[in-house]
Amino acid sequence: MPEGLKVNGGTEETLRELLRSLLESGRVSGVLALGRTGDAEQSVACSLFTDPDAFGADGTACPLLPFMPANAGGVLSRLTLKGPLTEPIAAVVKPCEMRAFIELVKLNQCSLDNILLISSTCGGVYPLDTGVNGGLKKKLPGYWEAVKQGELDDDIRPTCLACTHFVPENADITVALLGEADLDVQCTLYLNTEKGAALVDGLEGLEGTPLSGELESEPIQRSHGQRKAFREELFAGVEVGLEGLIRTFGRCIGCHACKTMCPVCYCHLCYFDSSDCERSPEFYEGELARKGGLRVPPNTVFFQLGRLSHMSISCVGCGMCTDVCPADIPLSTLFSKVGASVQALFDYQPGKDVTEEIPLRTFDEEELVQVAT
Amino acid sequence: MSDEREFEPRIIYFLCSWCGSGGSETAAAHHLHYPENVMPSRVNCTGALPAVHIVRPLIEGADGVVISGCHPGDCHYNDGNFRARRRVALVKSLLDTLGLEPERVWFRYVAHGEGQRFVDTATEFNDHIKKLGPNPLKTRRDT
Amino acid sequence: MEKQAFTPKIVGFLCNWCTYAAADSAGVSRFKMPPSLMVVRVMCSGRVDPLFVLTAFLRGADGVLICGCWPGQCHYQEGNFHARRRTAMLKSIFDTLELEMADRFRLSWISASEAPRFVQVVKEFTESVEQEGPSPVWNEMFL
Amino acid sequence: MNDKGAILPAEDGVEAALVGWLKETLNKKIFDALLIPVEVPAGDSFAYLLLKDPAILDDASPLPPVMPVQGGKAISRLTMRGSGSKRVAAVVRPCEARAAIELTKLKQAHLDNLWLITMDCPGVLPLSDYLEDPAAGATCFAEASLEGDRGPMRPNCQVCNRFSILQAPASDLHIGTLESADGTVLIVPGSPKGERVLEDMDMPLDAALDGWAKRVGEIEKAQTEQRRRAHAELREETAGPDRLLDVFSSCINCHNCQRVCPVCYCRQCYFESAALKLPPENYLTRAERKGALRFSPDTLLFHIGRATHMILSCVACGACEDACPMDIPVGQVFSLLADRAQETLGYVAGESLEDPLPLVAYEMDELHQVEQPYVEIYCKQEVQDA
Repeated sequence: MPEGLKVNGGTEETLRELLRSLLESGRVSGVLALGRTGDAEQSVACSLFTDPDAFGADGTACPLLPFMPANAGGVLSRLTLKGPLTEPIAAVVKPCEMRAFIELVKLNQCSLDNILLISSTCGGVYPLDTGVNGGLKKKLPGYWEAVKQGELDDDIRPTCLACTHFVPENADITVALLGEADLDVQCTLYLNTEKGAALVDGLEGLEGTPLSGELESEPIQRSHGQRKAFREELFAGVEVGLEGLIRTFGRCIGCHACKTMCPVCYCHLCYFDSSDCERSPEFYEGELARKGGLRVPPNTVFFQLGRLSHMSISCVGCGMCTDVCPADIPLSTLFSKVGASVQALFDYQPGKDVTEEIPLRTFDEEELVQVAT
Repeated sequence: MSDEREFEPRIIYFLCSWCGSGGSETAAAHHLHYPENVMPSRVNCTGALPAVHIVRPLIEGADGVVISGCHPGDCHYNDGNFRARRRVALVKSLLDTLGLEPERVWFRYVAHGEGQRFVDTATEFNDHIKKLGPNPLKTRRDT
Repeated sequence: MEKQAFTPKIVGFLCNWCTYAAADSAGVSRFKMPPSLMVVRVMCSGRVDPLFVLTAFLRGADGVLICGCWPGQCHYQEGNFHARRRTAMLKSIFDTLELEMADRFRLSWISASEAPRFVQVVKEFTESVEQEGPSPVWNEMFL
Repeated sequence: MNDKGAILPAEDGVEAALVGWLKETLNKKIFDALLIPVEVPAGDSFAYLLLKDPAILDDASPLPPVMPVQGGKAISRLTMRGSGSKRVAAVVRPCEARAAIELTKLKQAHLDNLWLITMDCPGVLPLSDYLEDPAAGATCFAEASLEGDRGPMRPNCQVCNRFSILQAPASDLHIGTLESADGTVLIVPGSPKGERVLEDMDMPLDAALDGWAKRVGEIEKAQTEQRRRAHAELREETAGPDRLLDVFSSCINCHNCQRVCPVCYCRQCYFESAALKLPPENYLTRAERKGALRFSPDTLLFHIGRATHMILSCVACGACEDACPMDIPVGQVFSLLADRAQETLGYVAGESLEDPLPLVAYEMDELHQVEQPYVEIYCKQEVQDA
């Protein structure tokens, strides 16, 4: 049963005030959150803030902006790849970013030490295109109106519309957003861990009434149902079979941006960029003799299938791959679909539990006997 | 003016290990002083200094970069300093095009025996950067 | 007529300790077997990276067979358990994407003493791959 | 460069004539294989296909409306480990041929058994524009290229002044399509290798190039003027730390510009290597100094650093800008940087195989402007000592 806190004041303002006083009081040395980097509305990047004023009324931080220029899980991994933090920081992340981060911790790509995770019940984010085309600011009022009702704006990423893990499971502090009709005047925080509770305990400007309500409110369950239905619909639309894959990936330009931006694809040098995938003239001549023609550079479908075999178990369905694809290939849907089936096979949910072993690292002697014939 | 006095530039001084560093050793032998905020960094040859390593300090917090190798014809590896000159020209061209103050990069030959010239270069560059002021990239949140 | 003329190309990853020995003894015992299997000897079925399987399929193999020791008999204690999980994962990927590779892919446990079983598995698998026909990947240009 | 060319009848349009001619080269075994853009099965884009079967050429498009993969990159993938025994003709655009030349000099491609065939290039559409509606894109491209209108093309194509063999003498054969009103196109040999192909095809070099060359020259002049103006404007918009950082402020560090760049060939980019992965204290200290640190913190370092690596080989094709998910004008900025940097070092990327790479070669007596003059002893020393 999570302990909660109801604070008078708008959710966004309260969160900013919380982060500001965390920094000012020195309880954390830094806050990782989205921040504006320029005048254009798509000029947003994850930033490590140390200046409390950034969270003031006209500061550059925008922790709750429904936009994901990069998966913050990957950013946190970059921050702590070389070793754990020695000073505490707070990170405001979306549920999928948190799952990616937990997954990366399990993959030994970062460390959870001294990181306090603040997440929210997520109403989805807009595609990067929306920002690029200058439509983000216009959409925000409608977005928050919809979130209050527990609904989703139709223009958010399809991946988000189909996301069923929008409630953060292991955040230290959860900010209730979805279905909070009075989020303009009230902020509901759930303090899920002792770490989270200790952090806000007695913090100036954050006096509220204790609360012991259930996070899984009716609107959240409703949204879950809607999103699940949309997910099924989206999955049904994936083109399958070899033909389907060739049709889907025909326009792939081989930039591997999906891999670069994927938070759980962490290899320094991807196998598909390595010398193993550089071919000799004899290879091309052999293939040419057989097929009459072949694609150059080759390995479009191979890359995608290989990447699936590498990371579909850990795929958190954040949708970055689709967002950055210059050829607009709906990668995320395909990866989520395959990920769901592989994860179901091992009854595994990526990013849920930091103590749970990644399925391919462990086994059970009595399982899967039907696989070998 | 008082601001200017308070500003202590961070300067990286790349020295080739044969001539530039030799110059600094000669300077030391003659007990010549140069500003303490000039941080010498020894590279085997100026020709072995990638252009990225000239740019990187400027973006990550230095106010100026100065490079000293052997005089033309004196390079221990024959042509390292000629290659370095081309790289410096490239970096300067890039910085100039982008409006990022190419004058924050200096390239001057210093021979082994030229201790005075080494000290003069460090001092002159330090004063030059003080006049230019802090590198604007240093305080930007996005670099 | 066409079906009969088709000899599938099957890539077999055989574990060095069990199945490769079984294959060896099948040969020594002069058992008859379809000429469809191209053997890749691996130290353990656990060494078979899913990418090996994908590479074989995407270079046009009609079938892929992974063979190792029976559970509990692995020379490296647990290699075959890992192989089993990986195979399950790959099959799940193939199933979800409705790729017919799912039906062209088999994992079998064959111990060193089971030469007749090895022959049996190869015969069965070859027949089932024959039913599937040639892999469409073989002639596909746009991969 | 020859001053005569061969004539190819093209009553049914340039593409059909060219495809027909290419088929003949295959049939006559002049080439063993072709590397040419072919429409993908879904019909929504094009991919380079290495083919030997003339029948596949029916779906080929020597001059597709988009450039999904830079041809130089495709050629490099094909020949990076050697040129092989097959004679291959690559049908590419002039900037792709120039990239192939650069890559050859960088030892990432081998052109010994490869013929570069280029065409007068009208430019390409931005990939995202085309993918919105491929059919409409194809029509738009056809109309625009017929009228010589570069408006809908990539920003880099709009100001391209190396669209023909006369300004980019990189290819072995060039198809002159400008001035093809009388239903013919010109095939211009650009090298002895190319001349031999025409000889083997029994195509006499009897057509004068004056009319075509004049037309190319006119367009080039206009384009150069346009380029100069665009670059001046761009410099105005981007020069200085504030404006520059504003241009790159929306960069999400996907490094896609580097991934699709034909001349950025490193397997492992420096900017993705361990050299840039620092301990958390470093980031925190930097953040504390500035109040905040953007993540990842190397946006500007990546772009300028990448420029120091490849700008002298940049062919200004604009593939980087095409692949940028945030629509940053990175291709235009790099084109500006490239023009100025290459001018400084007296080099034109992809112009010829013989010119040495500018950072490999040097002159004893050059570039004295970068040497900081040491006129007299700097007197500060005495002052300090006193």
